[in-house]
Amino acid sequence: MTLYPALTDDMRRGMLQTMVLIRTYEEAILREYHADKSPGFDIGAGLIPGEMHLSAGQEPVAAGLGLHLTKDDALTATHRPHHVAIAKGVRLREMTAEIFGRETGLGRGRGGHMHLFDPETHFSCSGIIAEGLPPALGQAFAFQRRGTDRVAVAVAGEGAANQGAFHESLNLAALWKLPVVFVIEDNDWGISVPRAQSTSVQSNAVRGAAYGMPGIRVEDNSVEGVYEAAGEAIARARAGDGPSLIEVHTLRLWGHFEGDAQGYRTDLDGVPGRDPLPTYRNTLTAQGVLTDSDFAAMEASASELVEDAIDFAKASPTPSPANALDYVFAEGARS
Amino acid sequence: MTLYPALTDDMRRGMLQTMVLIRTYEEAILREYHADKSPGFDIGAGLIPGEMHLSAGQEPVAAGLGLHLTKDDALTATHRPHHVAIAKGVRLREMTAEIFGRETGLGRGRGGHMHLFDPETHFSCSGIIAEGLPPALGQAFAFQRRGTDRVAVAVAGEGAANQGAFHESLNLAALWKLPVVFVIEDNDWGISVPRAQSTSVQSNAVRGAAYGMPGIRVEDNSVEGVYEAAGEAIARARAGDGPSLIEVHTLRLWGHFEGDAQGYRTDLDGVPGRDPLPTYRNTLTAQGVLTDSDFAAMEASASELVEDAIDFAKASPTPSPANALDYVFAEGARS
Amino acid sequence: MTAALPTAPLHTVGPNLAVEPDAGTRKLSTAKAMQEAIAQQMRTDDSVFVMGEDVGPYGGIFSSTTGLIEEFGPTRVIDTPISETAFIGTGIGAAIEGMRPVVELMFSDFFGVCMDQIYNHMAKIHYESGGNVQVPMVLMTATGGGYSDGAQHSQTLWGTFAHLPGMKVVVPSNPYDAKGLMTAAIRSNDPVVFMFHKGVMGLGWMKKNRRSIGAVPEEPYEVPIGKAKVVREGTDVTIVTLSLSVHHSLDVAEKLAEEGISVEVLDLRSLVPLDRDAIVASVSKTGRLIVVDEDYQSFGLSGEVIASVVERAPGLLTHVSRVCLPDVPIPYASQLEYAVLPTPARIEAAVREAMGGGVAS
Amino acid sequence: MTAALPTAPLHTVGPNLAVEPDAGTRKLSTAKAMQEAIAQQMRTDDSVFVMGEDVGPYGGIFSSTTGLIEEFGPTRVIDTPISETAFIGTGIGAAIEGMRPVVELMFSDFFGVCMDQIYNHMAKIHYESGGNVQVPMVLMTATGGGYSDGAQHSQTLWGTFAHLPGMKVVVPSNPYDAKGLMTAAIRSNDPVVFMFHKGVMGLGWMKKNRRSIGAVPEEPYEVPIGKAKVVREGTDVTIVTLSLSVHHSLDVAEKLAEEGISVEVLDLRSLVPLDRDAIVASVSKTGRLIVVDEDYQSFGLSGEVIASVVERAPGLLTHVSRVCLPDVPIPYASQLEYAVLPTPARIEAAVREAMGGGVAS
Ligand SMILES: Cc1ncc(C[n+]2csc(CCOP(=O)(O)OP(=O)(O)O)c2C)c(N)n1
Ligand SMILES: Cc1ncc(C[n+]2csc(CCOP(=O)(O)OP(=O)(O)O)c2C)c(N)n1
Ligand SMILES: [Mg+2]
Ligand SMILES: [Mg+2]
Repeated sequence: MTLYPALTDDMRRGMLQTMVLIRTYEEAILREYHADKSPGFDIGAGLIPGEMHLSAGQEPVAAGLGLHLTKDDALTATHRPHHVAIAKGVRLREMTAEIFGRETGLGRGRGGHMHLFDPETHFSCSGIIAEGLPPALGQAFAFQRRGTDRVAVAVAGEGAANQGAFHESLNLAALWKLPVVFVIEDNDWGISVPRAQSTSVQSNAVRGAAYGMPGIRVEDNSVEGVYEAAGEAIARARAGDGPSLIEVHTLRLWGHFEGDAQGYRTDLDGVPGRDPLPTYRNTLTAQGVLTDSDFAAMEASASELVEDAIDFAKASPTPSPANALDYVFAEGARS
Repeated sequence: MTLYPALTDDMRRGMLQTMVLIRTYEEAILREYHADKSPGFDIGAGLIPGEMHLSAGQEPVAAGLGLHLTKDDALTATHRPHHVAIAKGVRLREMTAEIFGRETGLGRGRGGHMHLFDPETHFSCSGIIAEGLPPALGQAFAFQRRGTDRVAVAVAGEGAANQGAFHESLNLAALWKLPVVFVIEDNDWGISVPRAQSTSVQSNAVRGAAYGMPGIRVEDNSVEGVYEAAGEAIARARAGDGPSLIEVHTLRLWGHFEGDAQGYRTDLDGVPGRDPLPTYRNTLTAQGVLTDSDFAAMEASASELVEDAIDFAKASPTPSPANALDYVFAEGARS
Repeated sequence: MTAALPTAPLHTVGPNLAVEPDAGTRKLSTAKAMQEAIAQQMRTDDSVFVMGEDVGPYGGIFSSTTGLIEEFGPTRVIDTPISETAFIGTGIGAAIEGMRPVVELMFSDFFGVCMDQIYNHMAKIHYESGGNVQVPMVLMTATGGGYSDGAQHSQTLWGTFAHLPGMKVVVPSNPYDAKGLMTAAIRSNDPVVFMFHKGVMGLGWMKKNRRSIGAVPEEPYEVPIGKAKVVREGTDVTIVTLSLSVHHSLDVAEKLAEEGISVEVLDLRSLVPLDRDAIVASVSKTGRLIVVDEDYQSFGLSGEVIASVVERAPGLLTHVSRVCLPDVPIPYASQLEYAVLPTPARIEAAVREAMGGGVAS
Repeated sequence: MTAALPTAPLHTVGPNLAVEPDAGTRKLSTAKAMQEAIAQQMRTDDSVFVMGEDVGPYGGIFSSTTGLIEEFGPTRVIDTPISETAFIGTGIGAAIEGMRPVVELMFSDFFGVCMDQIYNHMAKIHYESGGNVQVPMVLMTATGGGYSDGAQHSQTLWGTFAHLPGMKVVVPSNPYDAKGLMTAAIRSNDPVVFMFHKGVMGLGWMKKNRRSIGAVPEEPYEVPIGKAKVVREGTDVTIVTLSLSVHHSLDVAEKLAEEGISVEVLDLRSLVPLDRDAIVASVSKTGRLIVVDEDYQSFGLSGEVIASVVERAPGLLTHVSRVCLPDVPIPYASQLEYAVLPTPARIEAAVREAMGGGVAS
């Protein structure tokens, strides 16, 4: 029995559309990020300052997951959050405004690209490796205690799977049968450290057994593979049968962060050929599910949404320095 | 092929002798600890103040391990360290003096029962759960880099196996093929929390697979089982083949710490019958390996050693308050 | 673990409560006062639950949760694995979804295994979200030494928590404040770290000061977070202190009163927010300031108190000194531990020195 | 990972080295000065090795280890998994066995995932062992903000480390001190936390102060741990500061000199031990103290500096103020971040206020 809908052609096109939207978004951020940092790259300068971790190449993880989630489900992401945020339905304008550090942003410009919080879609992220996992447990705990069938998805990289928080979180989630799905994005690299130099096993999927939870690895950055694996796991969680672990072998198409020359990277030549976007486009085209004009339309609507969000961000006011100390606490000392 | 000597009758008697020594020691500490805390138990009062975690019932873990280790090997223990310290060959007088908080103690009275450091036998312990594991990796690292065949043994409780440090340490040890043996003492309880309420799997041995290292569980608190499992693992480490994980199902014969009424404990009735000391004594007797007078001799020599250590401690000077600030640093600011 | 609770409204702070009402005559230990505060809030707010190591049948290693599991059951009083990062983070996530977790970190000394969740998440999420996400959570933790528990189980560390922005920090010294501050902490929409000294809990198995048992009103009430209290009025010397050291300071003040030395004792009760006005007000009367703090002396509370006075009233101080834990790991042997703790003897000597006009070293 | 190294004698500190020799004329960035110090010690002492995230081919995210793996290979310059507790603990264990690890914690902001190994083990083992076990280890870590890296990647946190006893803490502001302090740290038999601000490294991809490149002797030498330095003499106001804020303070001092305001700038260089004599000596000349600190203001360095002066010389200060990071998570947007950082503008305003005799708020 399948516990989730079988993929229809519409859903396939929908996943590709999401992938296109994400890629279009990351290309636009890339453009805006570098637009005003030269001459001589200055990380702190420009309309988008600071570290920038883009998710190009990892769209299949987001698109495959997104179809299964409603806005009432929770998702915690990492320092590389844009793709899953978009697939989760985070408001593009407010997210972009936050990345531009504007008062209209999700965090009024206080958080930034690694700290996107959207209560409407129960989305959050953290810049500390693996530390986004424990809060997802708590969201799942609240969902469970209230007798809902809502789930929490916790996303982390393969490098994060060697952090203590990963272990503690999987054990606790399994012990309490929390409705959580752990998704490991294996993009082969943790900054400059290849997976083989960080991880003592070939696949993190085997680590599920250490907690008595199902563990599965999706190969080839397959968006449909992610859809199937996530479908199983999320249905399981909604049914009250507890957490699952999914590892997806995905691709870091660009540098770890912008400005990363990737001199350490031995696999660069093979990278372009592994780009999941043309791959999935060609698959759907070959299957007769997608025409060139369909794809052109996808690109057009994606550009429209993205440029609208960028325009919104640029047109938004910057936060007033006078208010820098606001929002430390929700309330003064109560008296 | 066996990579370690098969057990001889002498070795069996030797392990029993070690178990007797440990039990005699813990009974003596128990006696001295409670001697002057009444009327009305005051944890801070008496010749031995503070928390006291005794290891009665867990002697098989120590005795089975000890036979394989030389004083050049390292061992890191927990808040419950006496049994493995004795099996590792830590000087009984100086260890006891430390527990009594005397200037002649291993730490000049600064450390106490949870902080025993003996450079001669490369023994140390920590009161923070699972945090004794990482330093063992470093000792093994130094042994490996110097081309020796020395090993480090890291001991922790079953409760500690759900702490992040456990996960990080096993991954790193496996990744670097460090000569480490991880020994989990499963005494069914983490203070008042039964194993089933802390751990999502039946046996921590299965967690070895999450790091590509052998994992084995020794049942029935069997000292000979520990000897065999430890023999394999230590030989493997000495040969440069990397770490192993051993879980021993042992027994917490007494409370978590002294003063623990154990009202929460559901398994108390069964406990006396599971005492490993009479069990192993009877086994050896039944096998004709041990006579009653042999055993009496063991008890006599154990009492002699233990009482000598206690006398030494009691006769030793207490640290001078004037020197309380000594030993924070090895040297002043160098100039 | 699957029983469903009724959904509670997000971030309710419940009905208005009395603020620092008359203490009445009923006496409780600090531990019982904490238990009562938690139980009362659990009765009126289904979103409140308790989580931590040995908080269930054991009742908390230092009796902070005794009796709760019997009344509220294992779905609301939850024993955890030894996984502080995971269960504190679970509290954070539950708080984000509108629950009100009371999470126990058994000893403050253990912060090192879970501080990221505490200071980079619990404390920062509200600010990073521009006020859109609240984290109404209480992190309670046992602190302090004096019973030879060694360097890893005797620290107070409140200076470490107070230095890092985004979390309120309260440190009650007695049963009345413990109940009122715990009630306020649970009802607060901000994360509150509630640090209780083992020596003020009134435990049967530890040396205790008579003030660890005191009058506590039965009905729920609040002690405002961020308000210090003059617990003894005086005119010669101001002792600014907190937690167990309040008891020692009062004992010394009583003794020296017989000699005509008038010591004012200010119990900070909260570190974040810090009631600097109360500190300055007291020193304005006495001109002499002694900070008594069981935390490590340097880079912590004692320096902040002194600096806050000098910033606001540069000429005010005629004398200042500190009676703190020197910058040394806490020794095991009693003779050594009591040489570094802020004992009544050290406090008394500091007061006498202050009256002599010199500067304590 | 199996190549054997020659056994090094335990706890060697090597030959005597020059102490603060003449700087000469060769100019290096702070990053290059650190790399050179580490490389020189690795050449003369086989027990020295480097371990951390991205310290190998990448050369350290902030270039602290560039070029080392090329010279010393992967057995002595070791990339680790993202497992700070495990690899810092590995450094501790190796140090206990007589090696001299230089371990990098990529950002000080990450201390929350590994602080137990640092403060309960690295820092306490020597004391707990009664001096029988030494932990000769260097923990180097990047600190500070100013480039919109957000609340979890912009903190300095040196006050947090300095508050906890048993580890020395050094914070160089320039290439000369960075090389000398790193050399002293590696050769020290005590654990040393080496905190370098990203803004003083002289990185090509970050806004930099001209002083992040300076004269550095080629031969190995030491800057003594625990000695502050007057980096500019003055008579009107003393600025006590450290790290990047030293550069800002010097810029302000130079500017105001043209107006006849004479500012003395004291670079602390070490927090543990803290050179209180140097602080008092400077304030004795000026009577006016401004503490400039990029760490959070309350319960940290700035309060300790002020308290240390008042304790030793109560009447001395005619003016005191602090230019610190207020108690707020560090905001992302530049406009907000630069509103909370101790900028030259804020420092200048504080100096003018000091000269006006008022008290900065
Ligand atoms: C606890 C902690 N350690 C180190 C870092 C620095 N850091 C940021 S991203 C990163 C690599 C993460 O690799 P991975 O988990 O595979 O995610 P990816 O970047 O590949 O998406 C590191 C080490 C951090 N943010 N937090
Ligand atoms: C990080 C940390 N959390 C909690 C504690 C408190 N504590 C001390 S012993 C203990 C139980 C340990 O159980 P286990 O690991 O099974 O060892 P056992 O006591 O059974 O030998 C706990 C929770 C601690 N010392 N360190
Ligand atoms: Mg990765
Ligand atoms: Mg146990």
